[in-house]
Amino acid sequence: MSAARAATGSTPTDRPAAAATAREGAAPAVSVRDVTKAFEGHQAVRGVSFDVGRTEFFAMLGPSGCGKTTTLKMIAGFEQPTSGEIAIAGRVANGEPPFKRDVNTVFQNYALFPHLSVRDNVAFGLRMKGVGRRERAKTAEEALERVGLKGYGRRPVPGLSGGEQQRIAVARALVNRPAVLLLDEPLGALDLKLRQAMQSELKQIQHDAGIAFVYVTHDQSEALTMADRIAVMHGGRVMQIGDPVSIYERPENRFVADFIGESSFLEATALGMRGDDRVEVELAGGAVVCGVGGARPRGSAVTVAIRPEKVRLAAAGDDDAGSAEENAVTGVVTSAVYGGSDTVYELLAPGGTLKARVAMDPGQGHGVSTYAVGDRVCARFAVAATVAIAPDA
Amino acid sequence: MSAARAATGSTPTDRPAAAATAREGAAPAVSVRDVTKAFEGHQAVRGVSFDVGRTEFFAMLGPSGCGKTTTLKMIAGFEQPTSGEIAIAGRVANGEPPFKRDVNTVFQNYALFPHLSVRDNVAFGLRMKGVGRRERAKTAEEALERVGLKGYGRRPVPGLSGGEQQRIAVARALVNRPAVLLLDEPLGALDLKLRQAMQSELKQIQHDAGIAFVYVTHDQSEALTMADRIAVMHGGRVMQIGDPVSIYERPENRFVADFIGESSFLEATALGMRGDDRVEVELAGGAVVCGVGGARPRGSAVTVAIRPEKVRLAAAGDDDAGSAEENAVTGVVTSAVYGGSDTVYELLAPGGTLKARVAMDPGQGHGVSTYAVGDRVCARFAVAATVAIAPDA
Amino acid sequence: MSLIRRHRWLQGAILLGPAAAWALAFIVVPTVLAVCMSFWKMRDFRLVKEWNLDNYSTFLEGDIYWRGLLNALQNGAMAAALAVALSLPLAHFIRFRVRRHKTLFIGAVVVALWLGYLLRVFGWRVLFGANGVLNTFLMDVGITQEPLSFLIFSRFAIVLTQTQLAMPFAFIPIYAALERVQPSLLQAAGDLGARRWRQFVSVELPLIAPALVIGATFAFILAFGDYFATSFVGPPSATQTIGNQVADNFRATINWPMGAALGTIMMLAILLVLTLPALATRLWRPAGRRRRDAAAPDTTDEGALA
Amino acid sequence: MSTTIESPAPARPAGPARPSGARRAALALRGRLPGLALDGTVALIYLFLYLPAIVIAVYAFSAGRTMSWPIDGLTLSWFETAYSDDGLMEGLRNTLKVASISTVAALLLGVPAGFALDRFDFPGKALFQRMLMAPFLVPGVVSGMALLSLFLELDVRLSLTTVVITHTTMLLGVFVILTVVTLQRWDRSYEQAAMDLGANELRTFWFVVLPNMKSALIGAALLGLTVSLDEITRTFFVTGTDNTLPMVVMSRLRTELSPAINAIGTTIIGISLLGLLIWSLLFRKRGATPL
Amino acid sequence: ACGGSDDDGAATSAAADGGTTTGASANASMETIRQCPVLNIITWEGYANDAYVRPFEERYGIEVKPTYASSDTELVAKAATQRGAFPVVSVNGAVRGRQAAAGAIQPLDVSKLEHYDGAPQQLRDALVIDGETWGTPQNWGVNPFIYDSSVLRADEVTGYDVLWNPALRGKVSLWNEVSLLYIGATVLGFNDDVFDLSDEQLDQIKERMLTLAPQVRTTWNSGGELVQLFTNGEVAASPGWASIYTQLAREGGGRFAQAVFEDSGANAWVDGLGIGADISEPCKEAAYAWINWMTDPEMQATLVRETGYGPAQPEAARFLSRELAEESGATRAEELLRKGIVRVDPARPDVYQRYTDEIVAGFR
Ligand SMILES: Nc1ncnc2c1ncn2[C@@H]1O[C@H](COP(=O)(O)OP(=O)(O)OP(=O)(O)O)[C@@H](O)[C@H]1O
Ligand SMILES: Nc1ncnc2c1ncn2[C@@H]1O[C@H](COP(=O)(O)OP(=O)(O)OP(=O)(O)O)[C@@H](O)[C@H]1O
Ligand SMILES: NCCCCNCCCN
Ligand SMILES: [Mg+2]
Ligand SMILES: [Mg+2]
Repeated sequence: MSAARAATGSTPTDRPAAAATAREGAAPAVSVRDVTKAFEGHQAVRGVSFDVGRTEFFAMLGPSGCGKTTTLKMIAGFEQPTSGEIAIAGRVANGEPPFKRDVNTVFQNYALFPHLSVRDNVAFGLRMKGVGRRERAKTAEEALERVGLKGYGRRPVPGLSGGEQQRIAVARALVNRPAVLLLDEPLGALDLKLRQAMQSELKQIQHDAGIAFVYVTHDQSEALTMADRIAVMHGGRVMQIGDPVSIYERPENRFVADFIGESSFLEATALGMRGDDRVEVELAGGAVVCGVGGARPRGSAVTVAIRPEKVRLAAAGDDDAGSAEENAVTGVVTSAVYGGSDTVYELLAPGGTLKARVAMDPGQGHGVSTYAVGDRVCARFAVAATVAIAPDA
Repeated sequence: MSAARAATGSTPTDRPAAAATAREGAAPAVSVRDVTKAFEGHQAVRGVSFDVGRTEFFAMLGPSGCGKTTTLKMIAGFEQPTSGEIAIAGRVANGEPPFKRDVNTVFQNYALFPHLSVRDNVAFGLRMKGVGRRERAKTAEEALERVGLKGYGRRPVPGLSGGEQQRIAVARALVNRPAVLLLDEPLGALDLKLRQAMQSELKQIQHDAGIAFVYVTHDQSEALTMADRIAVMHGGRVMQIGDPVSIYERPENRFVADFIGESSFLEATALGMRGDDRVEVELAGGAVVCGVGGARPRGSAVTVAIRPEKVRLAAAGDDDAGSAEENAVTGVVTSAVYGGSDTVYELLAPGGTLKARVAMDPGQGHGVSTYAVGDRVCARFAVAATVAIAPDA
Repeated sequence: MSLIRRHRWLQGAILLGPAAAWALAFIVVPTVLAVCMSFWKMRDFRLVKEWNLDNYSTFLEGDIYWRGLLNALQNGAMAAALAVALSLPLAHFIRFRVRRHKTLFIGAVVVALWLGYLLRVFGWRVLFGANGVLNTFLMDVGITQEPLSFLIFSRFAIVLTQTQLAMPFAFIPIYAALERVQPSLLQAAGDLGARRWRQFVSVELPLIAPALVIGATFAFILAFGDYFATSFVGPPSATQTIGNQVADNFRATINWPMGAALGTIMMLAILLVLTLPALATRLWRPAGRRRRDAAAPDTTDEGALA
Repeated sequence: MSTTIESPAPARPAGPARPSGARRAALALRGRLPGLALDGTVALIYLFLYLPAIVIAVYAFSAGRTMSWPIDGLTLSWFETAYSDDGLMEGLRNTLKVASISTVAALLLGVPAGFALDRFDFPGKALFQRMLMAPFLVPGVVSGMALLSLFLELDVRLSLTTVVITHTTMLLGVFVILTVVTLQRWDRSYEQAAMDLGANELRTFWFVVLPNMKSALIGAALLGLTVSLDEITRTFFVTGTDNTLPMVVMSRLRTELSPAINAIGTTIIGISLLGLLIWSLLFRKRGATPL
Repeated sequence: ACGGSDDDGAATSAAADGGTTTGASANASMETIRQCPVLNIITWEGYANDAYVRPFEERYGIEVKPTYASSDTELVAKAATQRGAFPVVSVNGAVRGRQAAAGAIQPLDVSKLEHYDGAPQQLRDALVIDGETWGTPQNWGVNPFIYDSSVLRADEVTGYDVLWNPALRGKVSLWNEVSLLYIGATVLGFNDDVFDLSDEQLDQIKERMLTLAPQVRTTWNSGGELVQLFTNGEVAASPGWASIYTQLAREGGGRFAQAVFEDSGANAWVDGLGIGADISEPCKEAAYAWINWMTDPEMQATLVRETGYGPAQPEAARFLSRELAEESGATRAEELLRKGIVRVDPARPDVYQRYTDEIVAGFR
């Protein structure tokens, strides 16, 4: 709860008047205020708040079962919040059925109508609005062209490939010119290459359409590459909201640090501050390192998170001391796994296991591991890349 | 066909006598000889040959529909080859029903029996062999323990998580001590974190059991990290067989270069050889680069493949010349995508689009793109990391 | 919120209302009425609503009614067993061996019904008669000297015709359940060393067990209540089935209350027979919990029967 | 009837250099035996299902009046007799009328009810479902008897209407259950998609749910027609002076046993089989099974 | 015989111009009759053949719709459960009491029956209870014993004892009907009042009849069924009806023979025409028209030709060949019926039915 509130960084929910004011003028495309959802005693969503800008690409990221779909469904109107408020383009939408909301959804499994042709699928929303047959067909064809499926109109839906279906689902939603497009893991079923292609395509479509996207995914790299802002969710709560860089570089808690990319966690004790936002800690094994973080009482437990790809390795030597800008720790290699473009080493280091993802030296042709299991190595990582967080936060 | 044959690097199929000899002594766990499979006119598998060593972890990797499952099914005995021969542990198995073959399968969807408890699932093979109830239960419990599911024996199968089901499927197969375990995308349905955890677990199990694994996947990183050897398939053919490093570093054709990891392809014309295995080419845009490859007639078309992560970038300057060991090309940045641990740039370069995946400088804290769209940059990549292949091979 | 609730409740009522009203008028009321009638009596061929237990005591005393009930139960049991036994290989074949034109194979099972029940029964009679195709053939070839008399007007003939009558109805649920059994499960069994027969017994059968029960139940009910086949091809002794006796009390002797009493007894018998397999299925699955697995027909199928 | 039966791959001719060839051929045959046994069993089962029909068809073309073997020459005259027999033709018309009206009525009542049962929970729901199935599950004599009791009590004149009521009652529960079962397998996200695209509940049902239930409904209707067309036990109780074909056939079988009846039966089954053939050829691609 | 009986000439023309009523009243009654939408008749098969129905329909311009009952009991039950549905109800000696008691039929207005007096007294009496006339006679018959002459010699067939003849082992069929009891009664000599047998007598009959079990191949319920059983070689002997024999004689090529046990208690019967209860006035008019139509001597002759049964109007003999007149006993009704047991309602129909069922259930 507190994490979620802190994360929103906008109007606190206990001041509804202020929220009302915010709605005038350019209200956010979607505004979710302290929303909870309980299913038969099970709390699927526990006090989630965020705003999505009018042309923002907003991602909801989190592991399976964290409440992403449920939140999206409440925005779409398929579920009603147990408490809290949802506004779409400044208008409170609680209680409104889906067909009255100015949002459209691209479903996880696409949910294309199997009994209709591609064109009739795309034209469905227009038909419901009472648009004439001719115009419907024309608009639908245009929409299909926009997603690169010109000439697909007459085809039946079953038998189309995943990528094609995905694009039709997008066209079907966009043709209604909604204020917000909701997408629930739209690329989950596609294979890697196709997924990557569709990612840039969707990004382009969002840009061209100039509307808000709320994009649900459990794939962090997808969220990082596509989104303007990301809400990281866990257990029905928002753990952190921010742009990709800040989410990745400055995780606020262990969950985010671990879920987004990889992190090694070293246990430490706070020693004191060094400057405004740098904290000096002593690792459980003895070494002193420095990281980014707020004030901590001296002696309190701190966890230090470091991304494997921020770690450089060198053979352990005499000058294995850190500097003001760089930490250094010595450890023993316990495993080395070749992964094509890089090798991942695990070191037994003070405070825990430290992972290092060592990219092939671009200047070097073949990927041969430099260090063997048992080698003592010195790991160096920038103070700016070291994040001090509360343990188990 | 030719690619497949060349790729096997073992007994040619038109000399069965030699193959027969090979069977004596330590015959391969699985030997697939020139196997084809036609479904009602559609050729699903077109002359595939490979051997799998007795304790080898062998991966079949390829895009959807390339014939992986079909090949696996022929090894298991669920399908019969249209032509060609399959031998298991040195014994020709064509025509033999699955229940007579010394192989077991972990199915793509696990295919656990929903009407049986976890233990009865695992004990099924033993029951078929006529092993007594007591011993069955004991052996099954041991197998469950081995896959980390001690105490799950009495549970019903429906309702177990994907990871649990996956491990039960493995236990159910292993309990029969087959010579070969066949696994058809066993991790396809799991999410990233779980998939990674299961990957190392499976690898461990294979190692402990000391038997051959034939592992089907369309996830290249899975194949690269797990397999001893990989057969890359495409359109029913084997495109290349080799260990992960050679598959990754020395793709033999464009398909492999593109499917395994990422590659940029630059169009070029052969100029001449430089040493035994280096070929010098002129890119379509003018620059001369050198890459790994066999002899090419001067003036013939060549495609040069370069992995994005092998490319280093620097602001374009005066000394943008290559060296004997390093190529250099100048290009204009057309896109830059932030991806957490790295940034991917696309350059308009001579011969085509050149991608560069630039890892965050480990010494640097925040991921900020160094170059902007429109910048002229110099891309450098090692000659050893440049592969010359036939165009459209 | 509460308004929406009520609104939704109203929606349900509108959708359900007509069927519920129909059910009340033509299921509940007639059943209650029939049960009431079984406690009334006829006087001078007119219904008199005086409550009494005479019909039931007549049933208990009348040897012939017991025989009628037993005949019907026996018919039902035989037909159920045979209809399921024949449906299984057929369903298995269509599910796992037929690739194209499944519709044709399935449809052919149902279309066999369209000849009409009477003509089908009659066809058997013609086929098996003393001058029928079979006997003529057997005698011409010299296998028999006299027409075989057990072929018709016999228990054998009843079992045969009723099995045929009931088979499509047993087939439908069994096939539907089998359609939901993934071939990979059988492959897995084969992979684990089960020969075809064991695959069938150890995997296929348990997976469709509930549907077998449903199919057997359909077949049982049809043969249990049937009396045309018995009177057309059965021996005289078998013409007395409880179904026949119900009909006769209405169409012949005009003793509606007696007919209603026998009908009520039939209902009770069916209820008993229906609950037995439900109990058995519950015991069959030691895993206990009722669950919707891949192969089991939906719980509503079971629920409707249980 | 070009049908394909899955069979093991044809045995390859064993190459001369392979001593294992003969053994492999034997293996292949042994592997195929259980399959062949099954094929044979299935052929016998279909024969069993169709023997009466074959017999009836043979005698429909037989010139003689009595149905003994061998037949006395061939004729088409029984078909002529049948088609000009007012009683039979009226019976046929009545049967089709009853079957189609009761099927449609049961669909109109049952599909919305099944829909509601899928969506709404209320106390006694399971009981209600069971109650609806009762007329189908209880032997025909019993439900016929119960309905006749009602009609007698209310002094309702027996007619085709009472027959329609009886048949509708019999089919109602089946259709409700079929609807519920179909909807349980139906992915709700299609409905959500429709609503998301601006369709209210009613239009969602009409434009999306119903079209997708089509094959299930066709299956239900076929089942309904099948059951209704052949219904005698219930009809017997509640029929008035207008008779359905089975009732006419029954009364004819009791008296003259005219081969014209064979001609009618042969016509019905002939047309059905033809229809089935056309249907399965037309819908082969989709693989849609009506049941 | 009172007045109102038509002279010969009028009767002859009845079929042609609709009876002897004067033109005006005929028109009036025609008008009324046409208001009856359908004339529903419940009767035995054979009593509503096209030969009588078609010309009637043409004459009166209304549709006749027969419903056939397959047994006496069904005749009672159908008329009783569908009161008001059938303006014309076949009434016979064995069911008149039950039909009347169940309220299925109403007493006739004899004055509207044009040919009532033409029927022999004995036939008319068979359909009268306590002075109320419930039906007018239409046909009568003495049920023959039918057998396959290749199995039995004519001289062996002298009475129902023949059923026990070893040559008939497994070749006998019996009518599944209470007449079984009358056969047993005849064999046991209980001829006094077969319609009111005591329980002891019934028990004895049952016991005796059950000794037939090895002889009996099957029972039959309808005439057509017995014809099939004979022609298909399933059975070689059975008590039957004249109409069945007529059919067998036509199809069996002389293989089948019949015997009428005139002196040892053959079953005899009288079928008549009655009017259903609770019917509309126009339909009642139409019903009377039908009754008069069917009892017209010329139509009676047609009926004889169609069914082989004796005509209730001896007059019919005039329209029949001498042979047929002789065979059908057209002019000998009273004499023949006196020898047989003319069926009337049993005193305890339900008990009789139960004994019948028990006997049948004991065969094999
Ligand atoms: N209709 C429902 N009834 C009961 N529980 C539900 C319902 N829908 C969702 N839940 C539960 O709420 C929690 C959140 O579900 P939700 O579908 O929102 O997760 P998610 O983040 O979308 O996960 P995924 O990535 O697996 O789609 C889960 O524990 C789920 O089991
Ligand atoms: N039983 C079959 N009948 C007809 N075609 C088939 C059959 N099985 C597979 N195919 C076809 O053979 C080709 C190869 O199929 P296969 O299942 O082996 O692919 P795959 O490599 O396993 O793909 P995926 O990754 O999607 O599982 C496909 O084009 C497929 O459609
Ligand atoms: N085919 C007409 C049959 C008529 C038989 N009547 C018998 C009456 C016995 N009571
Ligand atoms: Mg979800
Ligand atoms: Mg596959």
